[in-house]
Amino acid sequence: MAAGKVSFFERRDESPVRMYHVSKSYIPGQRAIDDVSMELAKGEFVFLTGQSGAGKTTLLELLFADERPDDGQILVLGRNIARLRGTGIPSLRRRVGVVFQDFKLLPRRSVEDNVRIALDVVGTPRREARSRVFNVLRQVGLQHRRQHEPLALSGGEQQRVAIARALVTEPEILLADEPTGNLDPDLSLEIIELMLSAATRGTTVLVATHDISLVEKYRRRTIRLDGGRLAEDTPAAGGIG
Amino acid sequence: MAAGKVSFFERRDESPVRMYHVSKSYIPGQRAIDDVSMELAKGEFVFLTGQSGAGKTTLLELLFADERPDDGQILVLGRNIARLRGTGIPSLRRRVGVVFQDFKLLPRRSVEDNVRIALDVVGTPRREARSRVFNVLRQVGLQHRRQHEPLALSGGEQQRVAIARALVTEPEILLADEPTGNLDPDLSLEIIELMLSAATRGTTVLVATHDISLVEKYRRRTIRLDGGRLAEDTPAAGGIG
Amino acid sequence: MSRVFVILFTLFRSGIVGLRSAAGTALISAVTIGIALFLVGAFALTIVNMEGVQARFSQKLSVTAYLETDVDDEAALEIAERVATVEGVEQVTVVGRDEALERFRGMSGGAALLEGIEENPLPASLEITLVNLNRTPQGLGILATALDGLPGIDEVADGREWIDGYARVTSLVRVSGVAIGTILSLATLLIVANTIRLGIYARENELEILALVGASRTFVRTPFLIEGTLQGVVGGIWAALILWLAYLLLMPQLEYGLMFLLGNAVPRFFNGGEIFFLVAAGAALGFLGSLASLLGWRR
Amino acid sequence: MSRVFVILFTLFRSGIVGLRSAAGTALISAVTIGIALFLVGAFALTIVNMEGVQARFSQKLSVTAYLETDVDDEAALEIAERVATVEGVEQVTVVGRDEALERFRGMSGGAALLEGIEENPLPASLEITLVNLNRTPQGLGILATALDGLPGIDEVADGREWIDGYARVTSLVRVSGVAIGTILSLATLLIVANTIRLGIYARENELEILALVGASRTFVRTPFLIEGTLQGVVGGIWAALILWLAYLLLMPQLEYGLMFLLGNAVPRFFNGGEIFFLVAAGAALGFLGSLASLLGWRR
Ligand SMILES: Nc1ncnc2c1ncn2[C@@H]1O[C@H](COP(=O)(O)OP(=O)(O)OP(=O)(O)O)[C@@H](O)[C@H]1O
Ligand SMILES: Nc1ncnc2c1ncn2[C@@H]1O[C@H](COP(=O)(O)OP(=O)(O)OP(=O)(O)O)[C@@H](O)[C@H]1O
Ligand SMILES: [Mg+2]
Ligand SMILES: [Mg+2]
Repeated sequence: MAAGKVSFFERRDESPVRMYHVSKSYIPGQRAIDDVSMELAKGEFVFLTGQSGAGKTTLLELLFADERPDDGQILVLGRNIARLRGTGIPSLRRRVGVVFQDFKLLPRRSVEDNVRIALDVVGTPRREARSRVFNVLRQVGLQHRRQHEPLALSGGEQQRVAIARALVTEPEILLADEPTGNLDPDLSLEIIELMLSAATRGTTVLVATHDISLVEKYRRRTIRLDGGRLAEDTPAAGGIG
Repeated sequence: MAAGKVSFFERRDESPVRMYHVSKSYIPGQRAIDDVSMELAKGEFVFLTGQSGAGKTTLLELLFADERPDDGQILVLGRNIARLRGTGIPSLRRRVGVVFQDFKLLPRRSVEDNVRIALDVVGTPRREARSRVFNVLRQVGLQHRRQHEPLALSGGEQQRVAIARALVTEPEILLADEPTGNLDPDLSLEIIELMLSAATRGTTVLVATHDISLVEKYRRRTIRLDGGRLAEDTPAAGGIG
Repeated sequence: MSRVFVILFTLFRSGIVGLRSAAGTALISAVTIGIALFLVGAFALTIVNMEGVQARFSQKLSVTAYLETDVDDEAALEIAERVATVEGVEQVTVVGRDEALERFRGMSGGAALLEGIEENPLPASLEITLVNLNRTPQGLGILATALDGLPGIDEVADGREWIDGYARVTSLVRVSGVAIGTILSLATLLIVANTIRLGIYARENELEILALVGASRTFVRTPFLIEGTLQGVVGGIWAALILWLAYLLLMPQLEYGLMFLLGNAVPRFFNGGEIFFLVAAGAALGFLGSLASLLGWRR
Repeated sequence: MSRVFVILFTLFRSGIVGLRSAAGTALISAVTIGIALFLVGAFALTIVNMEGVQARFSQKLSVTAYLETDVDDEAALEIAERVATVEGVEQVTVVGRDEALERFRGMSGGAALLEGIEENPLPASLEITLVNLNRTPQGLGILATALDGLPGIDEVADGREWIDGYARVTSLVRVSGVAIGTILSLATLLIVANTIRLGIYARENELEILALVGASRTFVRTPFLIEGTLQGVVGGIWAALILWLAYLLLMPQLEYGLMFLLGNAVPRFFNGGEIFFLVAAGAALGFLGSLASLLGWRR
């Protein structure tokens, strides 16, 4: 198709992520997401918290069209998620970086290949891809392991590969699901700094986490879910960002 | 075989876990575990800390014979790991509960089946198994989800299934690899309490974690690895256990 | 004791649960086994029916010994009795001089030839069939030599060409039957083993997880063996059914040609025992296939 | 433009990398495709060689028309020329009266019969072969009727029995050839599709992960299609090789019987074009098999 040539008209001042009265249940009568409305501004960095099973992962899945809402409207980068058809979903996903809670790495490909795959799907030329992959692997501290397969890595190393894959395309939106669950405190800070710097370059970042020490340290805008409902939306303590 | 009838002679006062000058490298020249010696007493609760890639998972894998040491002696429940052959490995593993960092749940079986599998391999009668599975699922707060498959669970819920499976056999040794990596602080505490109570019933517990708030809160014996070497072995602040 | 029973029960249950949970894979394996067995079965059915053709073919095989013209029917009978004692001879039929004349009259141009003749110029002859074992060119050659020496016998028409043809066709059928059968069985075994192994690849991490939670090799493998065997049984039943359908559908088309080849023998389908054997072969294939796949598995 | 090129390159590379990384699965698929194609190929080879048998069989097919006894050889030639104009007739050979006598003398008992006779009592005859199209019982019946009306013709031996047998065998070979060919091809297609689908099951999560990082359907599927096609090609080459080996090994065993059936025709292996076709069939099977498997895949 003419993907890349045709693009959706977007007003510059519109928020890249908008949800209005969104609900989603996997099991009839049990809402994993219950009437949630929110907007994220361009370049904003937001924490998403809540107990285990509160609906954090589900919320992120709705945003990159892995699940469809039962009710309400979701607009991501100007597109209505519920109405995406055919090539709409892949082309949206190419503009959104995701760190999955369970990493989702290709088991029989090298670390390098796993990261490059995100560039391959957008058709980045080989040489450029190579250097970008190398850079991002250095940022997460894994350049020396780039030839290994994921199964030869420690849990935290795998998680960093997943983070590298999400960052390498410099996406417009970054969704990270417990990206520091397998990292020690020092590394966790480094990774958050990396995401913050992406935000200052204009990426909208939403990080689901249960690590309160991080949330408390950075005092960014924090959205808390409880049983699928939006329980709290604490604005950033400092300026925007 | 006559498994169950024949058992290894164990002196009552011997530590269930003993390592002497153990080394292990995956890649020649790069030691994932480097000359580590330690002993864990019966009923002791120990934290294992260290940066990402420090060797925590490798150490645990050595203890339940998933990896073999290159050097040194490992004695678990009186058996020399390096010399285990044939049915030796399974019969040792049936006495050791493990919470894997990546959960390792059977994808197409229900939560209940996943937990019961640990009882099935030791041949626990059906009725007894049923009630024990139900109890342990209630302890980790998942009794209402027992009919679901792991893929229908949130990350934290999956982790708790893995914990339930490790606890249900009331093993002599419990090895837990980042068991709270996907849990919120409240739940993390509940899980640690569960493991502590197992320790008071005589189970030797070794918990690999990078969550310093937990380590600091409980002040139990803490072994810290750094680049595969045993960097620190801080005894418990209170009494034994 | 009860522990063993519990484990056995659990293993069988796991086999069934495994089948259900990996329904797609299991179904595909069963269908593939079915197809492979269908091919073997179709071949076996052909062979079973070919036996009729062979039997008919070899019944026709006989040696004709023409007696001297002055031997009358009674003397012919005596000679026949002597011939019947020769080793390898199954039956001797005397064709008397009158019968010979009758037959000759039936031949085209024969009647015209006989017009000017008063006396019967034709000799009596003996039609000699051989016991099964001796229906070979060698056997016939030996018989011909033995007969040539007997008094009263003028000429032996041992139909070597015909015999040679028979021997050749028989050997062709036998050799290609064995060859095709072997190749087909091997191919089936390989396909089934491959299919089951692919099914196991798809579930390799299940095997690994079971091993990690302390399951013995037997505990890990038995459900897969049970599963494979069940798949084989289902495949066998499948094969028998399709074969039967194909038999019903194709027979009317083939009957015309087959009746010629089989003579009076009616084409037949497998009997109960043979169907059972087909299904049992499926079970065995499934079992051996999974066993082979599991032995190849590294843990 | 360059972007498209980059993506194409990446896709092909992924196909190869996929093959390498899932080597076990890929190898098994290739072997299975090879076995299936081997069976089809062996069948095709049999059919190709059967054509020789059929050709020989039908060459023997002829009608004999006996002329009246008073027709001399010249007159016979005239009649023959008239017969040659009848529709469906391929060739007419005149067997003169002297030749008939000669042949008769060769028959056993014939010489004795002729002893008392001065004049040749045998008629001339015509041996008539038919064009391929008319070599059926119907065609022969029509010819016989047409000949019966001609002056000078005494009797027509149309050998209906022989013709009927020929027609039956031909129809048997044709029907069972089509049936076995269809069944075998279908079975092969199914086995290959199943095998590839099992291979994909084993890597289903890879497909899912690719989709999650924004790969289009084409991007996800093309490597699998390439992989399947390559597996098919490898399978085809395999099949051709084993077939050739089997041909070399079995021919000495079968030659004895085959020479009888094939007459002078020498058994032959596939030629270059046919081998290419086999490999191409493998490629097509691999491609279609993966396509079918991917269409069945839910994402
Ligand atoms: N595919 C599914 N089918 C059924 N229920 C599901 C499915 N996916 C998630 N759920 C349920 O929906 C609820 C929300 O799940 P979600 O994964 O969004 O939680 P979470 O906030 O990410 O939790 P955690 O911190 O443990 O990862 C949970 O109760 C979960 O069990
Ligand atoms: N199978 C393997 N092959 C090669 N290297 C390996 C393998 N498994 C682990 N390693 C390496 O050994 C080192 C120790 O790994 P280990 O998994 O024990 O770390 P860890 O302390 O558990 O880290 P984390 O907190 O990130 O899980 C790491 O550098 C890792 O990359
Ligand atoms: Mg989650
Ligand atoms: Mg680890």
